[in-house]
Amino acid sequence: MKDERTLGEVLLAKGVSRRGFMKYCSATASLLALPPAMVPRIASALESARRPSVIWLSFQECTGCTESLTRSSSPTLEGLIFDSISLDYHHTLQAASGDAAEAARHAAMEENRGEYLVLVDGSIPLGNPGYSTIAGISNVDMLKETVADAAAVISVGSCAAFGGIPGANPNPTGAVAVNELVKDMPVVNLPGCPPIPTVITAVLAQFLTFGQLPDLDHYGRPRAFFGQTIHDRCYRRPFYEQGRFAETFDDEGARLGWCLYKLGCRGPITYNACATVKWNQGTSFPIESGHPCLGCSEPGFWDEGGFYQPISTARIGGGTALGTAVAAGAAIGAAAAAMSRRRQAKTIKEG
Amino acid sequence: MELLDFARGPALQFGLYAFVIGTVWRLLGILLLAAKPDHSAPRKRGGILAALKVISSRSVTAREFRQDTLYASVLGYVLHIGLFVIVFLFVPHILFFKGLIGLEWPGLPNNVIYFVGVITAGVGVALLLRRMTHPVLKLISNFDDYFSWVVTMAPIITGLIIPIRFGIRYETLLAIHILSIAVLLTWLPFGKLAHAFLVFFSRGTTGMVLERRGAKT
Amino acid sequence: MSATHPFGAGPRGNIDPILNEVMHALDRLLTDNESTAIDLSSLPFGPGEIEELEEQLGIGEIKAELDALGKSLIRETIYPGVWWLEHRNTDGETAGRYIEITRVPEILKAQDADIGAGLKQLNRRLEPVGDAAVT
Amino acid sequence: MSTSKIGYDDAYDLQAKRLSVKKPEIRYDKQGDMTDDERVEKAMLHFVKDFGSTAATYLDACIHCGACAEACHYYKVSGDPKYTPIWKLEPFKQAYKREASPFALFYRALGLKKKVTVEQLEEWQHLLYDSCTVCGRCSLICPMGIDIAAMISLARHGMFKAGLVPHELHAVAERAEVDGSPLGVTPTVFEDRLEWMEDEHEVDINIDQEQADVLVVMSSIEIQKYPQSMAATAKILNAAGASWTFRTDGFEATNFGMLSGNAEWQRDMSMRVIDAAIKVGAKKLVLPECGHAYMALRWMGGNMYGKPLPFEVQHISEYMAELLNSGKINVNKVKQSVTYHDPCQVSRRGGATQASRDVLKHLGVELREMKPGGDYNWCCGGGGGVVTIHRADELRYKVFKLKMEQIEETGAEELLTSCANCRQTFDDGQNHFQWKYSMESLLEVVADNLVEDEQ
Repeated sequence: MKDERTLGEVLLAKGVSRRGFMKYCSATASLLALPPAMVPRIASALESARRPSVIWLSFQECTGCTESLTRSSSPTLEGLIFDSISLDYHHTLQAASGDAAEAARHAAMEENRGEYLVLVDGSIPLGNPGYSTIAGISNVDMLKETVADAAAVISVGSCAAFGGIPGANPNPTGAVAVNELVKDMPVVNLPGCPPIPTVITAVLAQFLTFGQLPDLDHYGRPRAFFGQTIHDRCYRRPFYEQGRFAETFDDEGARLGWCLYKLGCRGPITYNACATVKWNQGTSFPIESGHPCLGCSEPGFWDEGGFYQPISTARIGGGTALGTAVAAGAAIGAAAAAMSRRRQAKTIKEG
Repeated sequence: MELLDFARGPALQFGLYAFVIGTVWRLLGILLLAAKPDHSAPRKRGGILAALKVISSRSVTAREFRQDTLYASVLGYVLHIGLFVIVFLFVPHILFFKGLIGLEWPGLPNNVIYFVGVITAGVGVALLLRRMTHPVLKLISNFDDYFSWVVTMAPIITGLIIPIRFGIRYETLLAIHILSIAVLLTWLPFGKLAHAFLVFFSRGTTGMVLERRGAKT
Repeated sequence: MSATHPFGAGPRGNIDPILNEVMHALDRLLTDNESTAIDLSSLPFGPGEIEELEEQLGIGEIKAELDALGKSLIRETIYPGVWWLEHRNTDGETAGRYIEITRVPEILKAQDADIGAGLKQLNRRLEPVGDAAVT
Repeated sequence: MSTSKIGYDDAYDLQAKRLSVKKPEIRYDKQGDMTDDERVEKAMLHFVKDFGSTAATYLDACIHCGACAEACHYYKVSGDPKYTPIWKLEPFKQAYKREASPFALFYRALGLKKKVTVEQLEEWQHLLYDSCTVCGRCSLICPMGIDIAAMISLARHGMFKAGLVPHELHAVAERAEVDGSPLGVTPTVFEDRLEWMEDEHEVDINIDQEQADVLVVMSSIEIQKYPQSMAATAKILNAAGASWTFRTDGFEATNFGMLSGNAEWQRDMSMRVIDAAIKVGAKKLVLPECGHAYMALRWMGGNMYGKPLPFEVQHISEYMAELLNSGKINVNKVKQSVTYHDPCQVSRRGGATQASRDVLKHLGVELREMKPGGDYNWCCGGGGGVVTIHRADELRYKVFKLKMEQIEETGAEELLTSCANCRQTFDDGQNHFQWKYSMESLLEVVADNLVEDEQ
């Protein structure tokens, strides 16, 4: 089961030319957001790289992340990368099922002890472990067992990274993110609903190429992809500065491609690479398609109020609370005045 | 995001409540004090119209005083107009108000707002320096004056930093900006910034008292 | 774009900055013999902007097509030394776009590994004819 | 109430160019024998009494912009920031914040506003009395529209109760309360002097008529120092054919109760006149050339009476303007250039600015307005009781210089006003500086130029 060949050997065996390999390396550099000048270094690193074993665990999720990842038609460059890892367990994709599947997982763990990567999509219910089980094993148990000898964990998608929809208010299953359970090893968060497939492959490529995990921000997200906001890289940004906004989805501004801030765009507070990497083989991204960013790669994005509420809208209570405030102010003010008047009356009486 | 959530949630909410409670409290605490009727025979009509007259007329310094107060009034005008522009004509702010009161009005391009913001901040500094050096202002100034200055300038400065970033995350800066507004709202009714609403009452009172005498207002 | 808006026309995005960068890169190529490559996939483009950039750079004297892991188009622009590279995958989808400012793009040059492989292949082909083959 | 230590009989120097007390070196800045704590307590109690909604609105609104300094002649001539008008109210404001403001409870509980001290009050005596003529220029410059002058008058109430009034002012006020006149004009003295004027100027003067449409009152300053004013008044009223009278039971228009800060005395003094007017069934009360009398009776009289006065109140300049405008009297043209000094309480604070202008128009003079003039006129520096306070002289002369320059700039031949208190301040200043201008009375100029045969 364990493949000892280097990536160079695998590609050569497939009859890929050196030019093809260079083209692959350029794509990898681009994927890792590294400058093209890095291509020779990547080439030499990849030649001797060995295929890491990957175990993919799916918990409370919708399979959207896997869909996103497999949406790219094979064989593409991303697909090639999947050729270059050994995806030893993925209960949606693998042919094996039942005991055989679980056996494959145990075998992969055994053979690659301390070196394999665990990819997780979906959140883990703590409210009642029985809410989500695979082969009779609760999610939390399977996670703990699987990560025990892993090199690192990659949380794919907002559910695994931050709790996502299952963790949204009122969180009936007590869903938590992976990094709330896995504390003693590196956890890379690749949030997004779904995450950009290229970002998943890029992290794998990084691990494959340099044997290390990327530089992470305070939410455990790779800085190379989550270092800047959508707003910062948005081609509609100049319209924001000019004060030209679409007011509705079908007005003149919307047709002219003006800024979607007023329609609730979360671009300014959402860190992701959608505006540059884009989706569907670089075709487009939500804003380019005329819809504001929902901020799906930010923690708790489901609980941030209406998607179409501008971000500068205050998240505060309604009119009754303010009415109470007015009444309270009136009561205190009237009491203060009454007290002063009593002091005056006393003075006048005393002369 | 946690700080931002706190800022635009509980912090801002507290600020708004404090603002509303404080404003009503202060106004009623003043207006419900004993009022003495004026039995003198009026020369002209007083009342609300007289109040409105002085509320608007006192916005302009009388010609006779203009030269002596030129520097301070120009700075004062620029500060107030600047504050008005950045508070009410910046699109994200308008959307904030829309969320609050449901009304919306056209804004200005952000670059204009940034420019006005810088001018306003500069004028704020000039006014502070004047307060710290002018013998009259030095004498009559107290904690309220300086604290109110800080509280007023903080949202302008924090707002201006947002597009610059200085390597700080957007939502952190936004959160700090909103927190500074929460502080401003909380303080406003309790200190001299209350002149934002008291000005109508003090000018109006003078209008009603002096206009009915036919005296100069 | 609406021409009546008081604050000027819409955004031209990255086109002018990229053309500027290309100009400086060309200057470095001439004076320091330093090559530059710009990865267009790392830059935010609005709809139609890449096409406009391509149009601005124009079509020059050389056009080449590479067929390895899908097709790649390599084309000199109207500015000699400025190359437009487009990698496609086997499905013909665009996988990457680059502007290279160099004398000849590296990928056009025959690679030692491939030359070696070709040599071996040629050698094998000539083997039955005699011993004249180079080793 | 406390008693003055100066005897009445020989205290006043009637020969001096202004209302003056002899031997001013004897100084008493405190009245009565209260302890310091008692003084503070009294001051506080009586400050509190005045903190109604109007005062509160004003005292709460100050933004410390300092603009009022630029309107104040004391600051202008000295450059001393302590003369900033709003600073003169500092202890009053402090008391307000602590005792009656909406947040008073917090200020007291947390000690955010200190108690006013007796030292503060003593220090502020100079600012509230010696260096404020209540002229109200500062009230016009204030961007918040705070009527600072009105607040000064209120602050004086507490100062009086605390026995912290400049001595001369206290003395004249006390005498006015006890004798009915600050200058010892008893009914007998008044009658004597009226009779003297009747002879001297050959004019019929009505005294103590039982019934009259118009009650005319005078100020002691006129009775004692400018008695010709009484004759001039009589001449005009006679020419107008009015039913009028002077009353010995209500002749004193000045109100030193108001100036010194004693609200009860202010009421007593106003009520003497009001009662007299009611007694004779007057339809009109004509006030003399006196600024603060106009404030006391025209604008505060009804409030002292507790309801609207049953008669009209006019300043003599208003009355003259009315007579001239309606043709009831006529005057000969005077071919002179004149500048007119507006008494603060009549013009700026009283709203009768136009009346004197009308009179001057009928006189046909070339009016050269001062700059600033009219409602923005600089005060003579003697109002608000300041002219009585000796230790304030030096400062007052500085202020007077400002006035002199302003008048000289007009290049007018004659200088007129319609306030005896301004007049005595000018006379004193003229004497001090050996100045070329003499202040003349608008009333007397009208009387001198009456077209007599009209009747």
